[in-house]
Amino acid sequence: MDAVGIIFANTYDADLNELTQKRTLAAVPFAGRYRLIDFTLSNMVNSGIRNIGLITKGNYQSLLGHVRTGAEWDLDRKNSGLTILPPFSTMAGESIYDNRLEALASNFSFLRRAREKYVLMCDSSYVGNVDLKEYFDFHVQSEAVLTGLYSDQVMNNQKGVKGTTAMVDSDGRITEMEITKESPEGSKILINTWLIDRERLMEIIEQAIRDNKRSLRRDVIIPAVEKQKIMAFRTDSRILALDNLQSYLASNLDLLDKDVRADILGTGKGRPILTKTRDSAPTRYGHESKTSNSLIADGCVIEGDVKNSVIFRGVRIKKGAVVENSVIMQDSTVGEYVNLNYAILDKNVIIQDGRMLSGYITHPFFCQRNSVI
Amino acid sequence: MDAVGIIFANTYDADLNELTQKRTLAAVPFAGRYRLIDFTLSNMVNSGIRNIGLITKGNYQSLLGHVRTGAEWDLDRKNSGLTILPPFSTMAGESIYDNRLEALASNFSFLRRAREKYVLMCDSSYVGNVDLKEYFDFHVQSEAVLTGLYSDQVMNNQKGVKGTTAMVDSDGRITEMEITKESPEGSKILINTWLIDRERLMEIIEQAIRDNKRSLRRDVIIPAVEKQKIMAFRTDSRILALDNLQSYLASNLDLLDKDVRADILGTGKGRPILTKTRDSAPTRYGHESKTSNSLIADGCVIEGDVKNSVIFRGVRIKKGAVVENSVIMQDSTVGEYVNLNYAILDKNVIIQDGRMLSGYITHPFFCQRNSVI
Amino acid sequence: MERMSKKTCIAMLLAGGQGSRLAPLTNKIAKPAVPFGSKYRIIDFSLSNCVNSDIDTVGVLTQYQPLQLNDYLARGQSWDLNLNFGGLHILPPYQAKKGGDWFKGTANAIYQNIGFIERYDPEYVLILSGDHIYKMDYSVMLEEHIKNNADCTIAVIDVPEEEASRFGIMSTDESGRIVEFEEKPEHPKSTQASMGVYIFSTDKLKKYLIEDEHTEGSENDFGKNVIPAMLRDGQRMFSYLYKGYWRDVGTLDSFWAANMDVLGDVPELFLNDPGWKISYHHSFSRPQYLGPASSISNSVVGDSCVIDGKSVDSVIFSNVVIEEGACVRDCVVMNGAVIRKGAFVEYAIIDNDAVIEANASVGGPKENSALTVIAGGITVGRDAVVCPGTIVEEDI
Amino acid sequence: MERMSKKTCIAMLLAGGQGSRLAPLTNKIAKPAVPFGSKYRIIDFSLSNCVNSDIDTVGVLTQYQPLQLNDYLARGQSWDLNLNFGGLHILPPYQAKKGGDWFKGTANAIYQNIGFIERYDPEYVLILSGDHIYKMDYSVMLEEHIKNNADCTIAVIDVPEEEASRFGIMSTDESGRIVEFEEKPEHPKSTQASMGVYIFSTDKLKKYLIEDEHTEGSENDFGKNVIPAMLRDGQRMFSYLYKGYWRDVGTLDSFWAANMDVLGDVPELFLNDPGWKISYHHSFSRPQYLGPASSISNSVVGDSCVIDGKSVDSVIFSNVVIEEGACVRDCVVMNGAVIRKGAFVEYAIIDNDAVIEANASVGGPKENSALTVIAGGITVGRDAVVCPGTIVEEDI
Repeated sequence: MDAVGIIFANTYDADLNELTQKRTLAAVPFAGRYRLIDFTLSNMVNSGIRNIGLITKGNYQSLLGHVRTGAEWDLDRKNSGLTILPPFSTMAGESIYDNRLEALASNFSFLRRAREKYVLMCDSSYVGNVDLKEYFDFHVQSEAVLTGLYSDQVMNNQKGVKGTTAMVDSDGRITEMEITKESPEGSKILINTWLIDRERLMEIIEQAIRDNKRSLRRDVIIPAVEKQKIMAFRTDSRILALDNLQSYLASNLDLLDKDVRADILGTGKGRPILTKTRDSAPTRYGHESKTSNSLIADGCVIEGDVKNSVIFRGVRIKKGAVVENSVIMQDSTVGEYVNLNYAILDKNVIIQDGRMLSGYITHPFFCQRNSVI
Repeated sequence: MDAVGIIFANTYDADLNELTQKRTLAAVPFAGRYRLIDFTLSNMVNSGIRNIGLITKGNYQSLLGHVRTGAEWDLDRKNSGLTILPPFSTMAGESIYDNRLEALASNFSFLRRAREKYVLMCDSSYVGNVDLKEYFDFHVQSEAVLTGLYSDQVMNNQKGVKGTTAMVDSDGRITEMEITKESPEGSKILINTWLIDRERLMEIIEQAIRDNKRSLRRDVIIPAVEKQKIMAFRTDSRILALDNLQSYLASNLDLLDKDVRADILGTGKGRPILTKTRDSAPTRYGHESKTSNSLIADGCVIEGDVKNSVIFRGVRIKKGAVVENSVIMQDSTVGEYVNLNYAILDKNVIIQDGRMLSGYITHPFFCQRNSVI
Repeated sequence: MERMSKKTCIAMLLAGGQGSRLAPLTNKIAKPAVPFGSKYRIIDFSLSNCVNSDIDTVGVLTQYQPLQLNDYLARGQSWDLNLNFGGLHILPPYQAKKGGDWFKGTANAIYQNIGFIERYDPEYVLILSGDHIYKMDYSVMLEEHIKNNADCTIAVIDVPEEEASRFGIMSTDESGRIVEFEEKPEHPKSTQASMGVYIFSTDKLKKYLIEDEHTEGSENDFGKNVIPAMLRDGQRMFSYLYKGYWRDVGTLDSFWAANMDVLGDVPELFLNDPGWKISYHHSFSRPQYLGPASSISNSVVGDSCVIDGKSVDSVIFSNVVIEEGACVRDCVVMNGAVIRKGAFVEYAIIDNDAVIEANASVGGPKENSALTVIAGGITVGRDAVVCPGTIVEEDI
Repeated sequence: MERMSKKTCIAMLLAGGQGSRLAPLTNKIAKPAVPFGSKYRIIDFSLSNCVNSDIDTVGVLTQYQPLQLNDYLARGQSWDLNLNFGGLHILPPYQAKKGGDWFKGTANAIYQNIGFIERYDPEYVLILSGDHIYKMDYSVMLEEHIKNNADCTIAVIDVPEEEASRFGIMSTDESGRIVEFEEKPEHPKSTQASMGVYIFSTDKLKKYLIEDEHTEGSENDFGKNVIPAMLRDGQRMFSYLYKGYWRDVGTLDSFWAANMDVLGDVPELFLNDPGWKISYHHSFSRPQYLGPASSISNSVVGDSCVIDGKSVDSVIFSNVVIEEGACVRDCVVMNGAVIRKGAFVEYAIIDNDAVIEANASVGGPKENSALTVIAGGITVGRDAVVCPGTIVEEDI
């Protein structure tokens, strides 16, 4: 696939403050052992992209620690492979960009040095296992200036969270597009993924800088919809939205459904979602553990009950504890006889013996990283 | 060697503006195929340090591109190895540090997570091939709070450039220390390398932040000299200073001396200076090339004359050209019948046919990266 | 090659054994590559021991069915052994100008690779066998070796008297110096049994390997030939008593038993030890999914498993499927095995990719049956019954 | 292993040959590992061709003196072939349950590694020999193979008529389909000579390898057995005419000549080609130093050399020392060789680490002498004279 990939590691839309205080959006943990970036990176690699730039802004230590050399995705190449594009690189100088256009301008030299004909730009705020080759072929054949991506199966997107919507005609051409908190009747939710000719993108960026434009969507794409051929491609894959905490919990728990799991984690599709490995021991279950409808990673010790939950690596659930409808992240400990319901524990949380913590599906109970309750 | 290494990639003293406009000091090319960081990294690795943090500030794309995963230094480990510490990490928040104390404070968590007992801190503004093990043993045996490093053979240091000097008694104890542009009679030039207990360093940083101190040398070390045991260790190795362009040229040309070259590049010492590899072809000489007393890297095509010069990778010197007393960096081209004397060409410079460019040993002629003359 | 001058100690890991007593598990793979403990392979323990003991140069001598083992070892990066100078190197048999030889015995295998040892010019060579499960700090043994100014140090464990005649048995004086060594003696004079872990001073190792190679009739074996020859010559040979966890997994029964050691509230073989990490090569996997009908008690379960049945006192490897209503008890269920609805499996080893069809019954209670083994890739048909103690190598 | 589903085409590189006609250069190393062109080894060309042709999975079959070759290939990272799925894999001979075999012929070597091929389930297999110097885009040949719906495509070069009887010669019809193949024919019917580069469709390759293995008396060789058998059966066999640079380096003379191709203002073998990079494994080195008395004309010079003498029309490898007053002319001076003060060396190959002492004289003018060769590690003593055409394998 003759395209260079650009991944924006930061969020410009989603409202996941709780999880992104100490990490960039792309580094948010998901589905027991992944980070959001894993889905975008794996989709790109699985469709044959071999040159990827990862645009970061701030708080990217945990992201760097996760992707490291890119070896897990076979991206630790001598040339190309994975390039981390931190702030302050070149053209735009000393400002820390707060939109995609500035971010691209700051990394103009990366685009210039790339040899691929096309550029695929992706956000990190959606999770899906998408065949990007189909999408790419559609773009090339349609001879569009830009092609976006949408799915009819976007799950858990929330009202009141900003997103891109578009009206798409029967040929796949976008006739109207807006940034809105409510999707208009009949509109499609675009997942902030765009294919464009690389030279064209470079011209657009240079022009936009000269014209003092700031937003790729608002100032560049939307005004172009009327005049130019902007297309949208429909993927058959499900897309899980992560608009806010409620949506984050729901999207995790949706993976307990066999079909969703097979779709997103790519069982048997030949499109594996790859992630950083860790030398975890196998998960050990005690004499009295009870388990039901749960996704459980490696390195855990489960001595209590786990039901309808997603458990990350290295979690310990002690005797008598009952965990339901919850997401427990890496290396957290749930003490004896604790009760958790609709809870999200970030990494390394310790819940002491006997506590009872319960949120509701629309209002999950959230515990910050490293906290002790 | 039970120490974690910290390398400051930026200069806080040297006056090498010409070479550091688009790159951090540590990424400045040297000696035909190296960058300054290679010497510090290799010294650390050769003495058994396996956990190194590289503190960067701005302009670090070319540094990242050079060290990449650290594989050339066997530092691409699953745990520890080489950690890039970009700005904005943790404690000190959003400011871009402009001194070592702030830089350390910003990367406090790296120090905290390290398991080694000692910390070795190095600057990138000196070049040498130093046995750090001897230095380490001296520090441990002397039970000093801090131990600095000096050499009696510091070459090419310039008057009028800021540096650290100290009076050292016969036991190696520092009795006076100052930051100065002129070395006092009998004083030693410290090369901004310090060994200290890791826990102790962490305490010092925390205290300094509370007391609003800003400079490690000025506000912490110098005031401690009177009260505490601050030692200095003398290495037998030569040290090449890179205080300014004149000093940079002289230090490059000093490598044409057999003894200096053997010392600095470590011939037969078992302390190789490692650097990034590049798939260059062997250097090819034309039918009429003339060469004398020069250091020449791989991938060059030499058809003219080269005398008393240092030629980097991929340089082309065309027929009839005469290059003397010069440093020609990577991928530059010297056209036919060009005359160069006391010139420094940065990377990718093109000198067109017939030009004559000449500086003097105290005032080298400098050509910026990518320029065409 | 001019690099770091030399290594203090390198390891040579003998991974060429066929492991025929472990058949059918070793039908297609070398014994060191046999999966163990849900996520590991047998060789992971020796390799991780090396790395945890600060030995960063390991030659792995292969000969039998090495394809899977080679792939598994890959570039050594799983154990942080992907170094430019040092690291993990696979040493297969080869042909030289004067022709080629398979490795004839343990000593001959090392002899043929003296060139590899010389490259790193180590003062000491650690010889390992790569088919035991143990967590040992070789650096402590090396310290002892150096302190004793020894020519050879042999690691030993204390075995029960009645088992001593199965091992190479050491008699030592009060300083730990070996005065006698007997290979599988009828009347053992001590209970100190060789673990097959040796440290040699390099010059002595080379001297005796070369001598052994020129000794007519030698089996070129460390235990049978080299060690006795050194003892005869009065070399300084010491024993090093190891007291930690150690299991020979040379037979199906001992393999099963060692796997069971990872179970329990305080497992005998503690795999989560942050101070002594066992590293392994990761193949692609997903989190495990436990269905609504699942019931798991005192078991470990590997990645990518989908379990909606019952597991009691068992070690479940990766990619295993246990359907609703199926039950495994006292079992080792290896990678990719499938246990269909209503099947019942007790006290058995189910090798990789075997399938137990619906309502089949395999094995019997541990208390009064022998171990049952279903070989890799075998299908046990619907409603079939496999009697306890059977080793099934064809579909039934 | 569940990963990317499969590979379209993988390469199998036969690197087991002893290369005895290249002795003494191949006394201690396999032919593909012989250094070439100052910074390379012979095998770099085939490997780089693979990578430049987008083939990212290469099995390298080794057998003869593989230690240096294995180290050189290391983890494949030098050619960007260190992949989790695919990449470079070394395939040595091995023992299986039923015993072990050395590779008997080229076809048998591939036969013994069918398991490796099956893992990647490729549609096509590219067979290479790893002992030629050439820059070839296999992807173009593969396109042809697919377009022709061929079972096998054989790369050929046009050779002078008088040399044709040294090669396997193809006769083709106007569509390029091979109608006849003769191994070293006395009266060649064409000048299309096989380069030993084959693309097979995988199913046909497996079929004919298995048949060949069961054919009594077969030498298990592609050229002698497999290709003729396929032709007899009327399989779709095509030739692919390659017109670029190609050199056989099977003899000392041809090895010398191919090295000389890197010289000149416009070298025949252009190594600086950014569009077809030849990658190689880097060992530690420094920039070269040219002394005040140095004089270098029409030569290439490798890293870490210290040259204060004269080099004319020569290829100097790495770590070479040429002292003041010494002169080499029309020479291939290999890694680590030392030419002392006043020595004069003409039309010769000086193998690795050989030393020519002061004032010695080696070889004679190219115009009227035969090639002289000094074997690796040999010392030619002070004032000694080595007559042209000698192959020196002992110190003199």
